[in-house]
Amino acid sequence: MQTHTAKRVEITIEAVMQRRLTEALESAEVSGYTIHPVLGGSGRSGHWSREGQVSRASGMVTVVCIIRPERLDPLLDAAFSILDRHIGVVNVTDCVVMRAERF
Amino acid sequence: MQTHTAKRVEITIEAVMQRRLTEALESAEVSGYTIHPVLGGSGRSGHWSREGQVSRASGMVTVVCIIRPERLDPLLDAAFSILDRHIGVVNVTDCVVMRAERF
Amino acid sequence: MQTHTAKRVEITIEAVMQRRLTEALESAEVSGYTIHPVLGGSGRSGHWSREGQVSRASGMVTVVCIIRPERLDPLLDAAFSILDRHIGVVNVTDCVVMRAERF
Amino acid sequence: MDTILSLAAANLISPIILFFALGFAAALMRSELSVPEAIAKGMSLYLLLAIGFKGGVSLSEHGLDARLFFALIAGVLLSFALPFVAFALLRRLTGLSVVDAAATAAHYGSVSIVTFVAASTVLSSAGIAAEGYMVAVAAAMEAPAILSALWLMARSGGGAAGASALGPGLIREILLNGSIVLLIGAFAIGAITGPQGMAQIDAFIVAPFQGVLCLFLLDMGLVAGRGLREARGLLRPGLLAFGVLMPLIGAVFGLVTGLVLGLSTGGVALMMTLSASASYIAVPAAMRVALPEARPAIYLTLALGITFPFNLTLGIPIYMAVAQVLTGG
Amino acid sequence: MDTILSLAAANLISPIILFFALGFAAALMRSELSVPEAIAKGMSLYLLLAIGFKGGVSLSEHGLDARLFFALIAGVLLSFALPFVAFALLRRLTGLSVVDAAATAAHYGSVSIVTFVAASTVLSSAGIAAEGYMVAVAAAMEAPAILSALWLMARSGGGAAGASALGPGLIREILLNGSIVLLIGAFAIGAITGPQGMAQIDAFIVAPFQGVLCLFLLDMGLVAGRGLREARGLLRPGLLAFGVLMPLIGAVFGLVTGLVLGLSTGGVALMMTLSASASYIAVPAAMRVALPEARPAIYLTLALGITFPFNLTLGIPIYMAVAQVLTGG
Amino acid sequence: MDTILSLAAANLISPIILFFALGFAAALMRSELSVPEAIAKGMSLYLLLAIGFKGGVSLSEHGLDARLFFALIAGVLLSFALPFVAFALLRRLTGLSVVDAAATAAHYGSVSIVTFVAASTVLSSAGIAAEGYMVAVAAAMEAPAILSALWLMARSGGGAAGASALGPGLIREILLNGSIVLLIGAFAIGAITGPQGMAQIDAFIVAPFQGVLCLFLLDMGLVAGRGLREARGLLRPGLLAFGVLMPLIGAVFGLVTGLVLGLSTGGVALMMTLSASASYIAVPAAMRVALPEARPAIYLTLALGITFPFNLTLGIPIYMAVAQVLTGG
Ligand SMILES: Nc1ncnc2c1ncn2[C@@H]1O[C@H](COP(=O)(O)O)[C@@H](O)[C@H]1O
Ligand SMILES: Nc1ncnc2c1ncn2[C@@H]1O[C@H](COP(=O)(O)O)[C@@H](O)[C@H]1O
Ligand SMILES: Nc1ncnc2c1ncn2[C@@H]1O[C@H](COP(=O)(O)O)[C@@H](O)[C@H]1O
Ligand code: NA
Ligand code: NA
Ligand code: NA
Repeated sequence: MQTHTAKRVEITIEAVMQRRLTEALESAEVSGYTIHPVLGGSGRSGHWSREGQVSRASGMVTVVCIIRPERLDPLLDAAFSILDRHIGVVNVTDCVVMRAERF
Repeated sequence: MQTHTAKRVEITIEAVMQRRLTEALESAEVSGYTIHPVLGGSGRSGHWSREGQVSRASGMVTVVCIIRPERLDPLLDAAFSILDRHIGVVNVTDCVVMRAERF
Repeated sequence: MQTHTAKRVEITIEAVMQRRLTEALESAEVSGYTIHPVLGGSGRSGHWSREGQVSRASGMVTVVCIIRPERLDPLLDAAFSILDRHIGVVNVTDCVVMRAERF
Repeated sequence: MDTILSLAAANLISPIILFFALGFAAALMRSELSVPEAIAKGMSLYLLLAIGFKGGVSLSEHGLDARLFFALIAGVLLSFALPFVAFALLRRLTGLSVVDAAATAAHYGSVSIVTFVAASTVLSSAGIAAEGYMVAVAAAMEAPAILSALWLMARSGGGAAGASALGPGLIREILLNGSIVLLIGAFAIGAITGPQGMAQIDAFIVAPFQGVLCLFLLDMGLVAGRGLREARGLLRPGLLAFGVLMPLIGAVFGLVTGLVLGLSTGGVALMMTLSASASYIAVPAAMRVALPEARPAIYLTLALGITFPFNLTLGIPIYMAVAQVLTGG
Repeated sequence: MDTILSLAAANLISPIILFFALGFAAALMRSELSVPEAIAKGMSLYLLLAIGFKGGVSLSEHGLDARLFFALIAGVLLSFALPFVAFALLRRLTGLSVVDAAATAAHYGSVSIVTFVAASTVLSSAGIAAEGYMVAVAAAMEAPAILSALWLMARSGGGAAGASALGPGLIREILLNGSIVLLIGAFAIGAITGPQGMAQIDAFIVAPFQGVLCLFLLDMGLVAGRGLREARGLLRPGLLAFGVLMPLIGAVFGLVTGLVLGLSTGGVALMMTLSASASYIAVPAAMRVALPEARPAIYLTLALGITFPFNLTLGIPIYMAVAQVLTGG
Repeated sequence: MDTILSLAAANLISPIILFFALGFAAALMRSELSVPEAIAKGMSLYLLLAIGFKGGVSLSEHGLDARLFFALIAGVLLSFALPFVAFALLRRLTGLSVVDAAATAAHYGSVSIVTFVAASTVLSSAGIAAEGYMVAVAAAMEAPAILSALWLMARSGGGAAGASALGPGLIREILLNGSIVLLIGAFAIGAITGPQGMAQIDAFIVAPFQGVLCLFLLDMGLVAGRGLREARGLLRPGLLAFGVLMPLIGAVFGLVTGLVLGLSTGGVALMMTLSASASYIAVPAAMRVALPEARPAIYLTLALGITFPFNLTLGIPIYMAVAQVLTGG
């Protein structure tokens, strides 16, 4: 099967910032992404978990974007414009995709 | 620790097609996979989200399969036999695994 | 944007073992991880799914850790000390991260 | 006509309609108010269990009736027939492709159980009795329309794909879908255990029913409003007109059927409501499998964003009033 | 014997049994009907809160009783002892490995709170009173069986692993598991606030109780049926026989205990039910941690797919009838 | 004083307080007992719908009252003013940074609807009436405090960031947050449909209310206890003192306002409760967006781990008793 290289960007961010992040992605013309729920985690700001958390207001989500390699920089600029003051992590992996016209 | 190279295949597909996809995987002798929920996303067919969606009937899931590299092609054939007419995306990443006898 | 190489470790494990795993990770000084829910899956011990499972007691979760490459071995040792007798899978992918001081 | 309108107006200020309107308005104003998916699904299980059980108990009280069988057959035939009417109307009023029109037509041949529940509630508030077995008719009307839609596709040359999707897997999924199984199962249990069974669980399924329906319709309003807001670009006048005309046409079919069957006033009103309503759970899922090229944004927005609110607010009181006038009830 | 059978038959057509049967049948027919996990968990919290609170209020009405302490001790001893009986029976009837047999034995020493809830409901429908503190006995019987199973493993040489897993972490998890804490906590609150507290919340915990139990048992039927369907290959005749014999043997132990303690008719029936029932929540979770080599498909299918339906349909009416005959109640 | 204390003691043994205490204790003992997130959210929707609707019906029964408008304005002013008091107190008692102090102050200017619900329940159990429109006052007090906190930040030089975050997006999110929309919407529906609407849904929103509140407070106890356990390192004596003093100071502001407005005994008690309570849903979410540098562990632990339990157990009976004494009610 014909394959194409692409980047898989995984952004874990506070749920309250989700809409702002996806709006920023869309204005950077990244229109394909998938959002996964997060049950809990740990980082520099400590532990949290969906069941034990002090407020239902918090919580995080993970946004995964598959993009063409040349679109990586605008995507990261958009993501960090939102992540800047907020907690969250980003990682980028090389991947291959099949139906390239989709990305 | 002894490591082995493998492929990580990530398939995001409509929830109504999940059973058909896993049956196709199993008939291609891919018997290991993990299914993750999806909260929402965006693509060529527009946005959707689990809370705001027009029908509870829809929604997507992500299926992750770790396989030996030589099993990739049959897996992709099986996946695309289902994905063909449906919305969804697939990406493949190189990874390493430890207990190779499991895959 | 300045990037750094890192490892993305993905561990799928029974939910009842989650606390023991994260405690082992923390004692191996891995303090950053994110936990994702799992809807179902299949492996050598057969199928299961969150809706159809025989007991609500079971179920799995996926723990994702992004770490500096040199921390991989202690992490894997910690993980396998828990995984040893239990079902579950681990895979490791190369990735890049931006704000390296976080990892 | 005057009575019909004043009845409709009275209906509009009941809590169930107003909670639906609240959800609808909140969604249009982009409030983040939302009902968790599990709660919405839990409430829909509750409503199905309660309405099915009540229907069964009422059947056990009034005894079996040959009309039950005729009503079932009539329901199945209506569900088969209405998609053809809807398809023809869509091709006339709108520029929809064949696949979009066929998929939409399937929704209007099938039924919305929540619309049925709302109509039953309004009827019983008004003290109008209906045949308990109408619940079974509702269940029987869910699936046949799907076959009509696939047949419409096949006739237009798109059949290969649709027909191949309609394997035994899909047929079993449609016939044994959760709503049908629970509705029919609860109906059977109600019929078996009768008033004695009712005495054991009425504090759960009767007293709080309308309140649960309020919370459920709040969520329906949110979902319908969000769908409408996102798909507003698609809603050309032709589609809008279809969304309001088709339920009225369906209701006429239901009216004639109800009168021919000799149903009670309430039964006629329910038959009209079923024919007028459009599915938004079972049929969309089947369409995603069998006709994935059809656009959900079209059929869901029509069924849930236009026809459901129309039936809930104006349709049901109109159908009730017409049934009362024509059955002399 | 005749009375026993006719009582059992009457019990079989109550809504709670029939909703369980509906779920079971739907699962066997592979319907996609399902109850969201959060709703199922919410209902189980409700049932625990309600049954615990009611037990506590009843205790506060009848005053403390020395038998409470004897009953608690007896319950703990039964829970310790029954796994040995179960283990011996399993080794005789089936070809299970030591670890599978030990893990399964733990389930049968412990209890199923839902079976207890169903029995309490049937008793109170029949107007048979029982000691309120039986709720506390149920909680006391959850955990001891787990220790017996680990001891059985250790004796067979598999102990190192099991014992190492049984750190203070696991013991705390078992003793403070959610069901025990809520059951005992609600029992204590019921005992403290008494009939006054009951007056404040009875519309929530008494009136709708049986209805909620119907919906809950629908889900249990779905889960049990699915488990049975997936594990049908494992169910050799020996295992099947164990799944029906063991509850009857357990019930005899419970019967003797209840008679020796001098419990009321209802109390004896509940003691029999507890001894006959098998855990399917707390014990499986503990076994996954402590004996991961044991196969859940074996012990869950037995406890939930065979013994639970057996107790719900035939067991409870038999235990009730036997208790009535032997206590002259 | 004596009456106040004995009233407080009586309040402590009600089921709702005891279920909260059960959850709190279970969390401190690290039990895994938990309520699924969807169930907790579902119950909070229920409580908002019920309390809003009841307030609206009561308004429709007693007619509009000019005091409604004055009470709304007074509520808004209190919500604006209290953060300044809280900020000054925090800077005096604790070593918190400006941003942590400002964010915490916002929580104490805003309100906790659950505390309001608990106070309403205790009042109605005691047979003390209150103005139905206090529900609308509660809604009006949610948001203004957020603006005060951002202004406090701006004045301290941290304003650029905060102000930029306060775009139209955030303002809309705050004003149309789910709780406000549902509370006000249900209030309006109650006011429109009046006692007739109430008759239709009271079996859902009145009878089971206290029972649902018990289960809800069990979860609040679990969440508060877990928060407190994890953040115990942060809780210096100064913070602890603030968590208890600030509600008392707020209550005094509420008391004066209530007396000046000429509210009934119940109305004064509710105004005190609102002023004394601290938000833990709407304000934390707004602070994560607008002041992400502020530490949630500080403000949530104070609002939910200290002030909420204080108000629930001691605060509400004190406010009630004071209101009774000073209004001669
Ligand atoms: N190294 C990591 N690997 C995976 N997830 C992480 C990592 N660090 C942080 N996270 C996630 O990001 C959240 C916030 O992290 P932090 O900003 O470090 O407190 C955590 O709760 C985790 O869910
Ligand atoms: N580039 C992408 N990266 C990640 N997920 C995507 C991407 N494109 C599509 N998706 C997911 O696949 C779903 C359907 O996409 P589409 O078929 O393009 O409408 C979307 O709702 C997303 O969840
Ligand atoms: N090859 C695989 N790829 C992805 N997930 C797997 C794989 N093998 C096992 N799993 C996951 O791990 C669980 C237990 O696997 P096992 O121990 O093989 O029964 C399965 O239910 C899956 O969720
Ligand atoms: Na129809
Ligand atoms: Na037992
Ligand atoms: Na306040």
